[in-house]
Amino acid sequence: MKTQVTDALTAVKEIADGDTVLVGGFGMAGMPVELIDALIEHGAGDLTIVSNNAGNGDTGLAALIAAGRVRKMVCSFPRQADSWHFDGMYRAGKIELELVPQGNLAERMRAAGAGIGAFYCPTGVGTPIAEGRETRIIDGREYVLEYPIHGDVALIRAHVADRLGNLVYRKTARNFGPVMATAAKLTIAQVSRIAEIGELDPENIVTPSIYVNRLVEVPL
Amino acid sequence: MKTQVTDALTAVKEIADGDTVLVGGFGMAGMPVELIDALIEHGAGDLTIVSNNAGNGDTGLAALIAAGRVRKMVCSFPRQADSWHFDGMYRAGKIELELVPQGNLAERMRAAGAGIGAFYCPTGVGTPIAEGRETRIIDGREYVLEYPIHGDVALIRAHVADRLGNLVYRKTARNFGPVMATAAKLTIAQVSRIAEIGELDPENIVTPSIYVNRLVEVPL
Amino acid sequence: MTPSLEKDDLARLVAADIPEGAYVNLGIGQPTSIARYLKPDSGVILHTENGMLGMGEVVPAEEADRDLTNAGKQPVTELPGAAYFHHADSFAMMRGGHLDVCVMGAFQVSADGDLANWHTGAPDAIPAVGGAMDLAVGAKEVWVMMTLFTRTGAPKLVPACTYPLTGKACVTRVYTDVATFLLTPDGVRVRDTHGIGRDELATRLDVPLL
Amino acid sequence: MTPSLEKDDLARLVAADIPEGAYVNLGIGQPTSIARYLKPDSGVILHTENGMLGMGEVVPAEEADRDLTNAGKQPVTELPGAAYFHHADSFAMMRGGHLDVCVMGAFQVSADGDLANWHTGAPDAIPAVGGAMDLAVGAKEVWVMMTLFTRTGAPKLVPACTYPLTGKACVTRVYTDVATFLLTPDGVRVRDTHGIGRDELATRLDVPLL
Repeated sequence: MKTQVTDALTAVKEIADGDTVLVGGFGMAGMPVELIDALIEHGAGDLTIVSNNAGNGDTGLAALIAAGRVRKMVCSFPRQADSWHFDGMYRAGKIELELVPQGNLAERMRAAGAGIGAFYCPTGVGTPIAEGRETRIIDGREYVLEYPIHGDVALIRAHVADRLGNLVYRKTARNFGPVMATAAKLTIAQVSRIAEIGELDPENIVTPSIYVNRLVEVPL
Repeated sequence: MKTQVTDALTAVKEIADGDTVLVGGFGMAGMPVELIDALIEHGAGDLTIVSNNAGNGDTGLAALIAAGRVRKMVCSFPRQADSWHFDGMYRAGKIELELVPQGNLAERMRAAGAGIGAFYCPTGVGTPIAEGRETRIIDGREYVLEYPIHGDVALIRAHVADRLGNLVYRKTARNFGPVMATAAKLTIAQVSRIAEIGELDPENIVTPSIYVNRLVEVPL
Repeated sequence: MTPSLEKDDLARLVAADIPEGAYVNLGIGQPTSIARYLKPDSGVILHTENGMLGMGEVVPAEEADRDLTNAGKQPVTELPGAAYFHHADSFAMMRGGHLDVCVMGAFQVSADGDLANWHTGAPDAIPAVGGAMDLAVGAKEVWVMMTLFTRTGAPKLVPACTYPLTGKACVTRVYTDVATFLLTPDGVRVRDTHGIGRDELATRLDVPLL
Repeated sequence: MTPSLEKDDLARLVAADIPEGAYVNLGIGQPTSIARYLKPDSGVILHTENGMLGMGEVVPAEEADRDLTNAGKQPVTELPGAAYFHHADSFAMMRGGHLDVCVMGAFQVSADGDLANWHTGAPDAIPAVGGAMDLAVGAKEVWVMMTLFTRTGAPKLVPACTYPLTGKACVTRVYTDVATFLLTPDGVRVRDTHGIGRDELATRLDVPLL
């Protein structure tokens, strides 16, 4: 259905307590800071956040965690030099952590977007990540059964959109955005600029408009 | 390892009797006709060919089939108005057919390229395609277990390559090329032009050079 | 009583029912003609499984670009705002439930929405399935467009399909030359009829009608 | 006897062993420095798991582009012939066995190639794994670069890892400040030593050496 162009606060208004929110970015590259600010202002809590990291410094995802809105983090790399808000919450027992290898995080969201029910993945075999999990030998190699990660909402940042919702990204800020856009019921993209329809070359679209429900323009 | 630029006959010279060859194209769009011609001249037979169709008219894949080199076709849509060479071989019992829904064909090759051991797919549940196959209910929905399709060789056609082997495609001729390039031990791409390194925009590369072993330039 | 629908009228009827801004896949054959009757301002975006959103019209051979075809391998055009992607991404889009509507032809549809449209079951037929099974499980709404009766008068809306299935319990609407059927959890509802009375329809079908 | 290797010498040694034209992932921390010693004409292409092939050097903060970082979130450059892709594609590339070599740091490596480099097992540590497990199962060759002994003198090449594993039987080479080890099907072969005799090495390790 048609992609809406709106402001950040309107874009996030249906996010509800307890929702699973996929948040783009690898560190700050590709993090939709203004959408997260709007989510903080909007007020939903008890959230499950799926993102590669657990916040950097005091802005974006770190600010959401600091505001006490996150019940659970699903991520690959929470511990960083500047992840003090997560670290404090975690040590205080105020936030739950599901640690997922980075590639499984990406592939499980890809599976959600692609209608795959589950998949056998070699990553983590023989490690604590696989303990108690269903495994299977296929062609002599051991795999762990992995399930999709579906989001209620995805908050991502892209570079330029056209008015239909087609997206292009910039350099390594692309990271999780294209995958998360496919895995959520509602995808909201923050972009630096909204172009006219026809301005983006159809060969170069990374996220087709079908995956984007709302666009918020935040000039750099 | 470094991508080689060579002629078509040299490019296909290691293809051996009994190999599984992934052949790009959806009908004629994206079909690597000159590479297939070289394969016919090279002479390997008893091949398993994985391709969406089973040849159109008298050129490309149809010519390979007509030459009696194909033991088995793995495809989604063999029967077409102009698939007379396949039709004849099939009715004469001279070619085996494994019919695979089009999306499973793509996803099974993607799994091969992505190191996925197997995946649960909803396509074909309750149909003859799923008969006798392992199924599983996940979250109330039934899925069929699907395994990867690995190729010994992929023959694909792209639009422009750079000398490193990065590829861009043209319109719907993109189709199976990018997926097949990831799923074979040896990927050979026929392109209309080989550009200098740096000429293609890194944001727009569809198949990164890591997936391409050999390039054959065939100007339009 | 209105006459039964010609093919073009049927295509026009389906086109009018497609919601504004919907992402739609039109199957090979008759459903392809629906594109001609979509209003330019409807914002409907056409998907073709060979890797494109924003597909335009079928064009004659002399305007053909051999790299730009629909799923039936006919030459087509590209509309502003189009996007290309490879086959795995295209079918991820289909299987993942992102298309609002797909419209396919059928040999048979059962009252509970089973679809049979890929194989007659004839022993000498060369089977070909293409993307039909992927569409059947993937699109949010699967609509069928067909004649209601075979040339010999046998109904194609049936209690249970006798032809091999394409997908189970997937069809939500059946558009035919003589009536439109909504396949609902309560049963088969007749939405409109063309050139046939509801009583005659009930007599000629083995399916209970609401 | 040559002295033990400084960090930069070790990086230079690893760089010299990377085959021409190889596709390589250099892990966070010490392995990142290997990039400085790759010859410009080697044709080695660096992968970073956050979605790029053709990554260049780490650059100082004042030259940083916030949209262009390595896996350690340091600002880097883009080389001619680079390509960007999203995370699922990047890890498909890793998991699918397409990278020729990856080089990672380690807490411990076992004689049969088990790798432990993500968690000390300390109960108060916040675990973080990133892409290490994906690299361990995916790259054709997994090389480790580390000091051979901890600060307290305990060997890090061990009969069996006591720290939680990152991957099983994946490491093929271990580059250390005092020796390079090839983990072969026949056992652990010492390729070269630096500032230590082979006898002393054999005495200080609990692992049989070839």
